[in-house]
Amino acid sequence: MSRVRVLIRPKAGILDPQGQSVERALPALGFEGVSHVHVGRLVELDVEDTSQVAAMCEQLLANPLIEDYEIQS
Amino acid sequence: MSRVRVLIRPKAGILDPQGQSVERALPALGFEGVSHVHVGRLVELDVEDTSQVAAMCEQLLANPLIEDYEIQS
Amino acid sequence: MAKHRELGLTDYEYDLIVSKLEREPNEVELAVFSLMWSEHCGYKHSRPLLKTLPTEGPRLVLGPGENAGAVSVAPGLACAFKVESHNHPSAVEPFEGAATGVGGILRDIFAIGARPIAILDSLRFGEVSTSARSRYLLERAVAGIGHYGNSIGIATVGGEIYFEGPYEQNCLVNAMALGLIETDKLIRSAAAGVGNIVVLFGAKTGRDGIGGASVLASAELDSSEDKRPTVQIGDPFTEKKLLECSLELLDRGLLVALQDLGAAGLTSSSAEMASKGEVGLDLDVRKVPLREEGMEPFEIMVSESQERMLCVVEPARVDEVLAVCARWEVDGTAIGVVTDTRRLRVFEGTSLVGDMPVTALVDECPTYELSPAEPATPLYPAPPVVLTSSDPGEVLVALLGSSNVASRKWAFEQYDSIVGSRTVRRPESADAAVLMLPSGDTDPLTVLYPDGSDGARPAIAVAIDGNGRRVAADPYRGAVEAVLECSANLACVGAEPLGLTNCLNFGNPEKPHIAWQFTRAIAGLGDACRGFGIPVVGGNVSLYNEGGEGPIYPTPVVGLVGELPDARRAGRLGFLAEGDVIGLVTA
Amino acid sequence: MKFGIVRFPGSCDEVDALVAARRVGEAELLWHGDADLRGVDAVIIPGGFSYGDHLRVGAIARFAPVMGEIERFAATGGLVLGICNGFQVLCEAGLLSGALLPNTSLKFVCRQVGLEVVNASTSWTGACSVGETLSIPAKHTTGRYYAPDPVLDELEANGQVVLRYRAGENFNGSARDIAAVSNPAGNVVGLMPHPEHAVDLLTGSADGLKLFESAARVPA
Ligand SMILES: Nc1ncnc2c1ncn2[C@@H]1O[C@H](COP(=O)(O)OP(=O)(O)O)[C@@H](O)[C@H]1O
Repeated sequence: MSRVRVLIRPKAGILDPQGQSVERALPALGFEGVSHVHVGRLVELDVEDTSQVAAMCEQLLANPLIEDYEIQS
Repeated sequence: MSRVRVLIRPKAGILDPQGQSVERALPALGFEGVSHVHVGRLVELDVEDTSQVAAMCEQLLANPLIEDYEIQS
Repeated sequence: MAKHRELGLTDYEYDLIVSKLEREPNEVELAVFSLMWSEHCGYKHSRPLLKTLPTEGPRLVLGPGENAGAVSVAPGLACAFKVESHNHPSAVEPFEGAATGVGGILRDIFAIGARPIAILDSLRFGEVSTSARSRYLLERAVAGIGHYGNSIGIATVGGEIYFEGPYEQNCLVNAMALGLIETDKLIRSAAAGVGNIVVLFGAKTGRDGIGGASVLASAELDSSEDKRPTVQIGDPFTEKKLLECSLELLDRGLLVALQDLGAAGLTSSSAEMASKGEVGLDLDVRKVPLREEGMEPFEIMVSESQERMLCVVEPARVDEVLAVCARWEVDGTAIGVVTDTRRLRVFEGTSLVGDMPVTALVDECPTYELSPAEPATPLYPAPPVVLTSSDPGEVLVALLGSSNVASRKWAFEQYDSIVGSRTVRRPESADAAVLMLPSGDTDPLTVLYPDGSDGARPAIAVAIDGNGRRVAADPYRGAVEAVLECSANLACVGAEPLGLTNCLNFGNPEKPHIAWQFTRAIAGLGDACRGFGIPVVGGNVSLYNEGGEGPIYPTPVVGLVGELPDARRAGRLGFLAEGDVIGLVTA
Repeated sequence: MKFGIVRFPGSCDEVDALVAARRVGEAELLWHGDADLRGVDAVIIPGGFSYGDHLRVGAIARFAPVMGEIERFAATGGLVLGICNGFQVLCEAGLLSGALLPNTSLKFVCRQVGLEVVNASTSWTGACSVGETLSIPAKHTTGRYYAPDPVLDELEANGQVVLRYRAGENFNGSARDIAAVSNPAGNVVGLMPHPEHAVDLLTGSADGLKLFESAARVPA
């Protein structure tokens, strides 16, 4: 079993309203100098066969039309 | 500017229906041998001062009652 | 292939553009023309037929031609409503496609100044019991509609769903919205007042939904992946702010004209505002706030980024307008000016990058005669026979369990049907939704009836209906039946119809048998409306709905708004109390 | 009794709460950006999707300027009711214990639910009686009440569990069927169901009015 992490984020150019909201909120809390905020999803899983993870991302974990993903294992 | 990633996941022991739903869906797509699936959030941001990120997590990005976070920079 | 063909323009149309411009169009102009002369904006194959629909009625306030139509529902109060399709985007990305469909129809309602109060949806998918793809489309489309309507705080009070084979490749997602407005506050979309300022407000502009026009950038497309057009993503949070901001701007009397940006974005909104006002507009694409760097002028003109509005403001009021935008955390930017040129001129900074006569864009889009021919053989395979048992008990259970009869609770429970505190009949409690009208004693659009008030509570009722299978069997009668069924739904709660909207979902009208379906259905729709004395206040046409296996069932969807004198007497489904008498009424 | 109802960007049920409150007293809207409660006697944080529920429900709204005033107001015994998103905001702000997690179904659900009154001595339930059932609609995606077990024990021991879902009505999976909790003093209450949508029989039920009547009874 290997522990794998999948990081999923909105594709470049795709509207990311959550990222915008966080970027707006941070200065109000006194955190300056923050930019390019994006909010995505994190999926953690134990897999027997890590070679399958990319296919899982394409089919289920991410929506390839609007999201990019990155696999950390 | 440094690019920082914050990985936020449900605290151990708290029911994670999103993780469960992914775990149930995978075998139906032909992916066997997957367990301990958890779904959380990914926040990516460019910051001038990386020492501030922990405070941002505590105050805004994560809710320590229900979530753990990890900073990757 | 020539670029104009890739953009969907015929050689004939291209030559017509050249003759109208008296030169070859440049990239920006070609993009603008291709959108304005598309079926979606130009109604090339439907305009002459739509003209046959009756649009007059004693309660009509606003007929077809504006962003939404409206009927009078109480002294000084109008109900605006319209239905629109988002079929193709939903087939590509069902969640975002359905969500942005709701967002778009809501903008149509508040673009005329009305506060949206309700949403309905009409959905068609392939057979869910056998098709995983249809199940996926259903789940995601319903989730998308719920997400948008729930998040923006507008009640989704009704709708309908059918599952039939012909929709397998081409699902239908139609959304209807209703709003209320004091009649004297209606705002038009006609730009007016030479020298007045054009202000764009709402979300930033990205490369969303650039679709066909991306061929204009095809050189770069191969080299740099991020120039690719992107799927439209809806953001109900931004739209909620946009809605409140628009209504506040109108309430303060700050606007001369207002228009939403729908399909074809800045292009169609600016051209239509100019056309209606018989004026010209100069726009500077450099001033448009962008989400992405390096967008070309034509990309800015055709972008379908959601949650944006365009308004015309007197120069002295611009600062006030921008202040209201700022208060609602909405970007507002002056991007242009009203001129007397009757031309749409696009600038990039100081250089002129597009210059087109407004009449050519809007009024002179060619229309085409259809060549209808009744097919000699059935177009659709007979639906599969699934019940073979002769045991009535078994048949009943099988029927109740079939996808087209089963309860819709799974779907409508995902919709907030009560926000607004006016929903007297929720889904499944009656054949039509019943919504109380404001009492007028406080904020005129707020419902507040003091406890124990005995007075009648005037209300409106709304329903949406369509049955593609029956229209496929007989387009004329099927369309008539859609109006009948919808009226019957209103009658069941005690309401009388006041006005009708429709969405005409059909296949490729250039095929004679589709043209026949389309022509016959519109004739049926018109006759039924005339028979009832109901005006058609607006609608939408969605053509070319075809999958690999052929056209969808011809699916005119009808939305009716009616009035009932007292919500306390609204009919309901189900037997309420023991001892009540059950009657059967027949003709 | 004057109620103030906070309007955040993305609030949806604030006008409904305003209209409901006007049935028992005066009411006006408060703007999220103003650190000013305009002298109201009770504050309602309404339902909706403040800041689009972005990042995490209630996470961004809790930092609005008006929230600082509400924290001070609550600390001095001022009446505060958080409905749905308002409940989420109050938990995020630490005015109430616990957090709201996604429904176990992961779906938005809009449904009339039966609620049992557990504590009828808070500022917002004084007009109810213990054991009584209130029929009130609930509608949310993120309404599963969670707190660690020791915290739940403490809430129960202190009478801070105010309302529970009746058997079979807990569709979101809340711990111990909890639908509403209060702070120890009982002046701050949060609940997921929407009492402001249950103030008129014609729209389904008038049971929610009791919460507003309860507040109106509290001497100013
Ligand atoms: N099926 C129809 N029946 C009646 N009117 C229609 C129909 N389809 C479109 N219309 C009217 O034509 C006008 C232009 O439609 P459309 O381009 O969909 O509006 P919008 O500019 O808001 O997208 C609208 O006023 C609409 O009501």
